Amino acid sequence: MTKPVMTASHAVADIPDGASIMIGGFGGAGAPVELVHALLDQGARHLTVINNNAGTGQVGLAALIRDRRVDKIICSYPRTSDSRVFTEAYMSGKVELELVPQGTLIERIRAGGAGIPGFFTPTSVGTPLAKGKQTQTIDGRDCVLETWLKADYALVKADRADPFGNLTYRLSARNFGPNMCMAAACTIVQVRTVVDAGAINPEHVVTPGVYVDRICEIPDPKQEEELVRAQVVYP
Amino acid sequence: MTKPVMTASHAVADIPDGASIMIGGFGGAGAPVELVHALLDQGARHLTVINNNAGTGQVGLAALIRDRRVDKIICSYPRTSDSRVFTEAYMSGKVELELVPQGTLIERIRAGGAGIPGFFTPTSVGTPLAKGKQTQTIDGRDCVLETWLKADYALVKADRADPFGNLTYRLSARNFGPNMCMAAACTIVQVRTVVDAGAINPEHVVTPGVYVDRICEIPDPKQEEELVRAQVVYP
Amino acid sequence: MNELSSVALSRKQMAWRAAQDIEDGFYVNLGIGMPTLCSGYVPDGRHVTYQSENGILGVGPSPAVDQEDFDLINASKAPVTLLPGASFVVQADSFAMIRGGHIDLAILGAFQIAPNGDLANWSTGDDGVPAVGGAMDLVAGAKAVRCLTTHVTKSGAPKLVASCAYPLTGLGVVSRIYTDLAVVDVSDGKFILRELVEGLSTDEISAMTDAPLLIAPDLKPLIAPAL
Amino acid sequence: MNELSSVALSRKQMAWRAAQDIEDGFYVNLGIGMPTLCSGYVPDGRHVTYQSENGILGVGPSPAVDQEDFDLINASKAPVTLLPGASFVVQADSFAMIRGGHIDLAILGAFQIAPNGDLANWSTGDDGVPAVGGAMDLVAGAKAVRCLTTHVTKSGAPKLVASCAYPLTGLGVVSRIYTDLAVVDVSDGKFILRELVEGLSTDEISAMTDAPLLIAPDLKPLIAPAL
Repeated sequence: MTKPVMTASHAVADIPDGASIMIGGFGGAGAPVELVHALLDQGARHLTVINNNAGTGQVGLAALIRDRRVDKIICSYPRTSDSRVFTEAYMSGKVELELVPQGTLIERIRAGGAGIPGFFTPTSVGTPLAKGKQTQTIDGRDCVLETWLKADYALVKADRADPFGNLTYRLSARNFGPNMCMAAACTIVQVRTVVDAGAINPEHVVTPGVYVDRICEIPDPKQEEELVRAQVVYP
Repeated sequence: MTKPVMTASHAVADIPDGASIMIGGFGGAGAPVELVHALLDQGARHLTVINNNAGTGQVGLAALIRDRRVDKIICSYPRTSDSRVFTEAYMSGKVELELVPQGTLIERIRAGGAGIPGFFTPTSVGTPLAKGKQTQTIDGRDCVLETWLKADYALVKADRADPFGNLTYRLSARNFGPNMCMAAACTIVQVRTVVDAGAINPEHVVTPGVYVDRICEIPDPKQEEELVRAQVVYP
Repeated sequence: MNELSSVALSRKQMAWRAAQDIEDGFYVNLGIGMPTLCSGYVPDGRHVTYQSENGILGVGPSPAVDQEDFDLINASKAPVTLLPGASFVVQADSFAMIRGGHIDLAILGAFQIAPNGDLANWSTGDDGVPAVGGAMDLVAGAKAVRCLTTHVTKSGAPKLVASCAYPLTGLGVVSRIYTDLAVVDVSDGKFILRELVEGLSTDEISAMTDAPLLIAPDLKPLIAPAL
Repeated sequence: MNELSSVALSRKQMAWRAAQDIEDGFYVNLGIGMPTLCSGYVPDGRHVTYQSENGILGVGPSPAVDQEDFDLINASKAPVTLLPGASFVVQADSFAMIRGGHIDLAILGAFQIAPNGDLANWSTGDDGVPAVGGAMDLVAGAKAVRCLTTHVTKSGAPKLVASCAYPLTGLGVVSRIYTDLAVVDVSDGKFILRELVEGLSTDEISAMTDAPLLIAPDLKPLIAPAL
């Protein structure tokens, strides 16, 4: 089945207030800047965002937080080279934080995509992040129960898409995108280029098209890290 | 780190009696015929084998069962076009069977490789295969607890390896191999060809070399399905 | 049963009927056996993507015999081809696709189906070798499960029963049944007869069904082309 | 503390010392900060593969500034290069590598370490923004965890303590500690002093350690080259 190719503003148009949104990327690698800016322009509020971090500088996710559009963030590392926007919002009680170990975060996302409602992990046992969680010893390992994480939408940056939504990623920009594509009810992907059917070797596909709902072709995408270093403020 | 390249008989030489062994493949695709035959020649007994099936014809895993080398099989589908060897051994009480739904089987193998001691799945709830298993309702889904599956050895057929053990697979012969490589203490891989360092694009690697311990180069590997159709008997 | 043979659908016709309900854009898993025939009868213009649980998305038709490659097989271990846009995934990812709710429809065979949607299709509980494969994963994970089966066994025993006597594959999973005689919906704990082959009365089909069979107000004839 | 500054190892020397214990063939994850320096000091002839938890196996040195590509970064979000044999994996697979016990060694920073191997290195329990990243996964999953840290804080408070007061990262995970003054093994619930910088007495290092410090019978001098 071919997937619709549309503009970023069109792709995010139906995201409602209160939506949960997974946003791909680790640092600037894989951050879907154009999609997040389209969401910023679109106006949805009271969002729950799942990302490894909590925004840097004044662009992308940081701009979304700055403009009080995010009620809650689920992430592992909300401190970056310039995470003042999140820090201010958090310290003033404007945004809720659910802190999750990075491996548990991605395993929960993977579980959401793979239909695993819960899993036991030794990660965080005996730490404050295990507080209140069910524990069990399995095969001699003390574990905590973690549950799956799903979202209404995923915003993901890939490199190439074919008309069926099959994706490849560039270098370490692969990171969270492929797992997030599987865990969201509606996955919106920005790609550098939409290639012809057959142009992606079936053995090289990283995200099969079944996980992709909407494609935005953005031929010269911004690299978030470069925007941050240039101190760009959006909008 | 480069991985040792050796003959099949050398690679399986230290597999002891009583070892647990994951064997890759689904049907003939991905069945590591040469490695299994080397194991047959080697003589280890009282093995526990994890495979999707339970052998076909008189080659590979079927030959191992025929020669009473396998005490127990963990699999999802022990019936094939010609699974008489297993049927006879099972009906006469010579081999124990742990029947596991295919998705639960591979998720348990994946959990073994990924360090997840247990997970909850809706698969098999309310069926005889859930008997005696811990149950829990998570997020409205009734689930059974399944535990990780690891093995002492994995025997896997891939297509290409580089000197660092990075692997690619051919077509649907990919199936169980990549997950099994991660779940075994010692992973032995037969490949059609060992290519130069750098010959496999880092974005195309399916199994990273960290999961591979020994490599056997078998330039013209047998396809198990073709052996079965030709009614080959090994040895 | 002889008098019924003239009206019963053939295997191909049964597959044809099930295929008419496969929607455009669906990702579909076809069970081993008769369900695999469905892919040949999807109406023109509908784009359907077939998944095979051994790790292929985008399975195409069988190859010519001289083109067979046993490294490219489906879940029935038969050689297949790839359609444009196909991809391979590792086994855990293939079942993530199934168990994660990404497959719109699974069409499976059946031994017994109950009005509460319970399905038994992996074991007749005898003393032979049990085998389950991906059946329990498919019924737990696919968005919809429909069954394709003869209405009664070879010996005439109903397959639509008040309660499954055979070991279950899944609880409350089946939503529609295509048999050689009828199309039956499974909804709110009831069997509802939607379509019936011509020449067979509702009393006759009820007699071959071992559970109450409600008759849809708009009961339609079950008609398939000659195939 | 001034009289100690002349004997304490520099950050580079500390990293050098830790690097001497990285074995040939190891797969290693280096924590953010000082641990990343270790890769520059592994003895010639040892082949070590570095993993970065954002999904790279086979991380190489930093690129020239004009070769920086922010799609190719490490866990510290600094641009890196690839070594031959490198590969990329999706995030869940990267942590499967860590949590599944496939990483031989993680070298991490520390706020506090206790003789039972407990480590606190993600939060000082203050009212700021908490951040954990992959630290809890690394200590739970790596085959060995060693810490690289100054022996005391900037204000002189011991980091090797009887019991961690800061929120824990993991329980019973640390096996060896490299400080600017000593190498300390953590074994059987005890700190064991293995190496000590010259000019410092065992009484002096014990005074800077807030838990009993056993002296190894074969205590050696901690010597690093000028770097």
